[in-house]
Amino acid sequence: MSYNSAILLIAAPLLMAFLSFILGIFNKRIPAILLVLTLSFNFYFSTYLLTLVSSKGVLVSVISGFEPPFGINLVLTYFSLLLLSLIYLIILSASVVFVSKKTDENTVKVATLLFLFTAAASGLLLTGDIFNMFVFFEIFAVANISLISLKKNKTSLKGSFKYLLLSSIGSAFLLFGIGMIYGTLGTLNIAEIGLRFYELSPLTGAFIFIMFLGAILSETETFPFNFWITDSYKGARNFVNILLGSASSVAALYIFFRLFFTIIGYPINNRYEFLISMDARLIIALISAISVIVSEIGALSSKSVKRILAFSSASQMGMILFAFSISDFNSFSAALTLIFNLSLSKAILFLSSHEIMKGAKEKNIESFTGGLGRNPVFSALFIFGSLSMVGFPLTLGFYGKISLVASAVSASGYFSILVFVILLASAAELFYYFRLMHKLFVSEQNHTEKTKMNWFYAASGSLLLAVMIILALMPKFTERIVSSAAGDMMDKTTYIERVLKAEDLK
Amino acid sequence: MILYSFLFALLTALLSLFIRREYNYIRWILYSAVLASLTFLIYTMNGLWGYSESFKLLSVGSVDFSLNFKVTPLSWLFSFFTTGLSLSISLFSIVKNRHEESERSIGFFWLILSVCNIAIFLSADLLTLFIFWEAMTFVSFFVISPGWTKSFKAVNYYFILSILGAFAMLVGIFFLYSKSATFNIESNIAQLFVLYELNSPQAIFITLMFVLGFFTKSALMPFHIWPAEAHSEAPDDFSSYLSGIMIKYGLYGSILFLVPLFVFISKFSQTQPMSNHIPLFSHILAWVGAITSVVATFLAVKSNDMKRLAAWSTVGNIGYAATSIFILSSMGVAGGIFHIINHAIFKTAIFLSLAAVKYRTHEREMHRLGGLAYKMPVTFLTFLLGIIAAAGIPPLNGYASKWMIYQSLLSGRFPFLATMIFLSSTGAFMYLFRALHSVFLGQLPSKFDDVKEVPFLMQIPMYILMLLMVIIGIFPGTVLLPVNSILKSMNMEEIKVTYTTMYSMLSSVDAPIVFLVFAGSFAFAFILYLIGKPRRHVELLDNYTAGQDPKEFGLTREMYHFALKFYEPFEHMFDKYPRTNTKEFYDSFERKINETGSFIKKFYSSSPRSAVYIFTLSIVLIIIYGWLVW
Amino acid sequence: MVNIMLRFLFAAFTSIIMGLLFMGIGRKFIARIRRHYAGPFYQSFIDVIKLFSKKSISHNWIMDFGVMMGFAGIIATIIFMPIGPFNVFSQMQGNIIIIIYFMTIGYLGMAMGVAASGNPNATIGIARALTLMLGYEIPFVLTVILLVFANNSSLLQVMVVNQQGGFMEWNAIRYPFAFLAALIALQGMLGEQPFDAMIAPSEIASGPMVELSGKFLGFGFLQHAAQIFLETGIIVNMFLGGSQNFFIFFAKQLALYLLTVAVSGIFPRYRFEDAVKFFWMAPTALAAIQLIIFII
Amino acid sequence: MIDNRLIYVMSLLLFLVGLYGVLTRKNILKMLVAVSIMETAANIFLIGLGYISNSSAPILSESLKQVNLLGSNISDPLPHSLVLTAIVIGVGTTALGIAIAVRLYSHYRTLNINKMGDKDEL
Repeated sequence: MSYNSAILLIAAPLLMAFLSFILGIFNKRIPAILLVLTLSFNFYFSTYLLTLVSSKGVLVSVISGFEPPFGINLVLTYFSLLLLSLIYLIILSASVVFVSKKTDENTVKVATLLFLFTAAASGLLLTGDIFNMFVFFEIFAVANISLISLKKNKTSLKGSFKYLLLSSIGSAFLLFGIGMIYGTLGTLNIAEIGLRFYELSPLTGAFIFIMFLGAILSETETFPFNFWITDSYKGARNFVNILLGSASSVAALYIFFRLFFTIIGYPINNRYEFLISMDARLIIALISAISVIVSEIGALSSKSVKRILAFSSASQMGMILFAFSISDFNSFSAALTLIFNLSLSKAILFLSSHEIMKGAKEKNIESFTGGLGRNPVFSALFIFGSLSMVGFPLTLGFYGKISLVASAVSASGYFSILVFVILLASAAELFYYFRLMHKLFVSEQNHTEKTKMNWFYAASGSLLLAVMIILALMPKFTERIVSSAAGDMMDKTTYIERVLKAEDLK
Repeated sequence: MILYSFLFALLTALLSLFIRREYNYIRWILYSAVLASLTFLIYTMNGLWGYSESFKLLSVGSVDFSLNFKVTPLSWLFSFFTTGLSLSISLFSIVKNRHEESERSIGFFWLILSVCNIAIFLSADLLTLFIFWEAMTFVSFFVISPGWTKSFKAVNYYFILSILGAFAMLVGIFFLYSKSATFNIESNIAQLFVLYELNSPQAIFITLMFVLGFFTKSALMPFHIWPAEAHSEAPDDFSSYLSGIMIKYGLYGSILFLVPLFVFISKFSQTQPMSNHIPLFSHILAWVGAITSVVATFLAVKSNDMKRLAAWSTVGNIGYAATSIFILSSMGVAGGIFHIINHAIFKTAIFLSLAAVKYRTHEREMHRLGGLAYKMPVTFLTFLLGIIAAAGIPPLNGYASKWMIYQSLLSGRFPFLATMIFLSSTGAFMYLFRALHSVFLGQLPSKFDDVKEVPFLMQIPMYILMLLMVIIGIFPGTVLLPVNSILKSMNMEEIKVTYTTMYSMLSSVDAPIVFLVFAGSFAFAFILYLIGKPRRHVELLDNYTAGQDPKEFGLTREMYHFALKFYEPFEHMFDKYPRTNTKEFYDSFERKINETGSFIKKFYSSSPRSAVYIFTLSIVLIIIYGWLVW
Repeated sequence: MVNIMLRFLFAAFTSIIMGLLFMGIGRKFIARIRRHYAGPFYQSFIDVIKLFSKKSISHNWIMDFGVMMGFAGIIATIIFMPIGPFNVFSQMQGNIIIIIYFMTIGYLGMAMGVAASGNPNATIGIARALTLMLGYEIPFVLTVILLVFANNSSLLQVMVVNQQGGFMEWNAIRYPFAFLAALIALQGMLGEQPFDAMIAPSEIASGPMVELSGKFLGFGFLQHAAQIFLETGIIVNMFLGGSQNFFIFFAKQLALYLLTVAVSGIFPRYRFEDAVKFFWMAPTALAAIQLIIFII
Repeated sequence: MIDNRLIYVMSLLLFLVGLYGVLTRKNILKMLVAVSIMETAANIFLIGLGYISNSSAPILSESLKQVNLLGSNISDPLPHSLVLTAIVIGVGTTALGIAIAVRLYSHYRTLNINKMGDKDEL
């Protein structure tokens, strides 16, 4: 298979979405199996493309013969494929969790939604066209909202309705921004927009910047725009939590990068600068720092475990956005490490906390009591996940946080002050994670039965844990991945060149 | 070699998790064996100054993570003594933890902690130091609070303060790193010195970050509240580790990083303000140490919980050591290091004897105890020698280091510091005697009539510690000669000392003579005692009661034990003055955060409309900002 | 070795004998002030011998041990103090810091012994004594620090040498405020009125002494005698120029002791927390003022 | 003749109308309508971009094939197709919103959004 069949990554899940609807009539297990198979294929194929890209550089897959900048094309960069593989891995583990559930009348629909989710995520990360990105963005939001509302209780419905409102307004903003770009530059190709963005007046640039901010910040769970998170996370089903907390966040971060850096920013002196009439980096850094603080404080006083994890997810996203706002090679490396840490460990946390709290009436901190005795495997998973999350030395989170501090301090200016604030706030994070872990160690007087082991959960959790440990303990491997991806992020020029002269490179 | 031994210890810890609960003692014997081999390994490294090991980890962005270990006189002395002491504590724990419920996690994490402990002392650069510092903080959480609700509340102060301090230190490290592009300690000190000359405020900020990191860990003002909480609620045998060993990391860091820096400044700086021939900054830190010791002393006098009292005493002693270190003279630094080692020994002894008391009686409130000396003589003797050393009474090890501290304070002309140290030292005698009386002397409550001495295996570490206190008291040179090589490696003037005699500018002390004088006087008194008419033994309750029969008004032994509110009139002396309660301050801070948190939480779960409101508002704000900038 | 032992015994016996003698004279003196009769000046010797030959009770071995340790501590301290021209050891001639710390052994031993007797009156007395100690140590230490600075040595012998040549060279004249502070501290150290709340006979039945009988009380007597000798000796060495002649030295000590006795004869008893407050106010201020004057 | 700028202003006004609706309406369905209005505003904005005064529709006819494309006066066809897509997506979103609204109604027995901000299980 050549890289030109990259469209398969989008097409296969879409096709399967239809197929599973039909086949689901005969047997409800079939869609589930198809789901796992498709995701395995997608994961394999994306890693194959990743190796291809790492040797050949950025590749462009032209669709239906329209050369860029015309038509729709898929751009395969190291960065996007890396994140895509990560997303596939997460969806795979989430769907393993999903498969383990008993089948009911909803199974087929949910499988379809998961296919849709996969297709939308692939499209978002691969497309080289901004309007196409908008389309996938909407499909992605629709898939998310439907997944959240699956549980049909008050909280999930309220959460999904909030999400719907915010993302609809956001998409209107995005549409305005895209329209602005098209009206002024006359193109929709990301590479070409990126090439010619400086032609716009700084004021127009600032307008587009604000439109994009409004569009994306609710997806990246950043504070003033993220009021959907607690209800959504709390109300949603477990595998949806994994998808929301890990896969959606990664996708949102990718969009954030493309919109703000590939399109608006310009790498000057090894650092992205924004040629618009306001200090964009300051705004992003400020918003993300505020987001970190607010979510940490919110998490600190929460009792419900899912809510705590939701807030923590928001604060981690804030930290990654802060790393983005520093916008040099070091900070991108830090951001990538943090992204890996966030997605893998958050998935593990959701998964294992669900198992630990199984059978408890109130799903709050108290239901963690005595977890280690009841459910040693998942408690151990939870402990590993949260240690990585809070940055226990020599885990991914530790590397991420430390290198974030290093890059922020060397960037000096307001970043070094903000990073201090962020560090102080993340002490709160440590506190509530340790509070949860402490509950696991509490031994109960009445020895409760050991919870029945769910092997699907265990398999999916240990898969994620294995990836995390490999990343943390294989320095060469991780170093190569992170530095090539960060290098790819810094290298806007190559991206533009490769896309716009795609035919020369065939 | 160092790294492999660490991995070996970690592996043992991991494997020991699979030992069944009935065979707890096997696990602890295993740990003791590992600690013994680690102690031996460190012992063999004596003299291999400069031996280093490096292990490369990930490099993210511009930061190369790697573990670097190096053996220096300073690191050797600290790691050897701490590991040896943890070995003796682990001997104690073999029996103590046989029937402990949450013992599995305690042991597992404790062994990891011991590895972190050695690694902190052996680390050759700031990043390695930070890595193990952080690991130590995280892991110690689970040992202080192994699933106990009460100790969880206590550990919070420790944990949050330590984490904030560690983060401050992290910021300091990376500020320096962004200037010097290396984590090496010496070059960073040099870099910071240069920064002092060029950009003084920034340099002071960086130093302050390090100071925060070290002081939170060593519980100096205003972070002095955590030991009383954490040390008293931790598992009893672990309290001795916490108080004897772990609280010293901050002072170790100060000796490693701050002292050379300040010495540099006092020698070469043209721009920094000086007072008493030392940099003003350092002088202030010395004052912080002295104030800490006084405050801790007064708080110790007030406490009725024996472990809490011992914890406050720890804070007080840390205060002396800090004062002594920060006056920067050779004598002061040597005295500080000496006192740290001595304190590790006698405080371990004190906490172990308290753990033994609690092991037999399950009581911690001092007024419920009493008279245990008649039942547990070895424990009593350990405690007695411990408090003699702690109060700095000759001829045990405590007085030797205190003598050095006074000499350095007096020869450096710090009269008021010396007075404060003296005040807290006398106060130390006061509250330590109270503990001695309330726990071991006076009337024995009838419920403890069947109490026995602890098992022999638990006595072994007590014997070892008593022996150590006496030997170091008689031959202070056993510690002071290695301390001298530390001074040499830090390019400081060596102090004049032999195995038996300590010299200062003001006077000299021959420790064996001090011991012999004491022994001689005692012999003299004993002869007099023999000359007198032989005494008659009388039951303890057969006592002077102003002529009344105790049985008549229902006097019990518990009632005849004067222990509660021992120094109450003294406490009331300060009633008139407004009191600042640090703990209350931290608690109110926590309440504020929780209130804010509830507010945020409420907002998050309110109706969808408010979400849209805030969304719109924020966009408008950003637009307004853009407008203003434009 | 034998030489040192002989010196040791000499110092010990001198202190006991002179201390008992001072006690006897003090009793006479106070009787004159209060216009009543007292026994002969050697009454204390008789008391001690009588006590040692009487039968006594003890509650446990810690009591025996503690009482002996209390006496041994004071004796050991005296070994380090220059007695006139006489020093037991040639190189450690009155290291003041060692002396201060050695004195604590005596307190600890006595406190431990009487606490082991199990009588709350004794323990209350000890608690008072220790609290009071926190009071008078502060002014005393300040004066010690002053003299250490002034002589650039912490040896009493050096201080004595620096005061030779007429009484105008005495530290008492040079540093009058500090001398005053030291005198007040001495009053507290000796436990004389107004600072005798710890032995308050009518209130807590003589405090620490309540359970002592026979030779234990004898040890208490001896300890007090040695303590009088020791503490007056320290002040004499520090402020009154010591002496090269034993008799002048003893005379100075006696004069100091009679001064404290005279003061105690005319003052009522302080509550001990008030005493602590007083110690932290007046004498501390005096000593601090002297120290600041010296530094400036 | 219509000025393009007029269209832009119109669309902006429409957008603000939609926003006002979202912020002030209590009924969920009305809020959804307001959201739809906002999306419509964006669509109109897009359409306006492709509009050139007095141009003809971009339909490929015989006459158009001959002339130079640059010189001809046809409006830009691309925004039209974009808007078509956007409308389809908007319909999907609205449908989903209405579905959720129905579910919410079955829970709360009301469509008033102010009565949904219950502070359960904080």
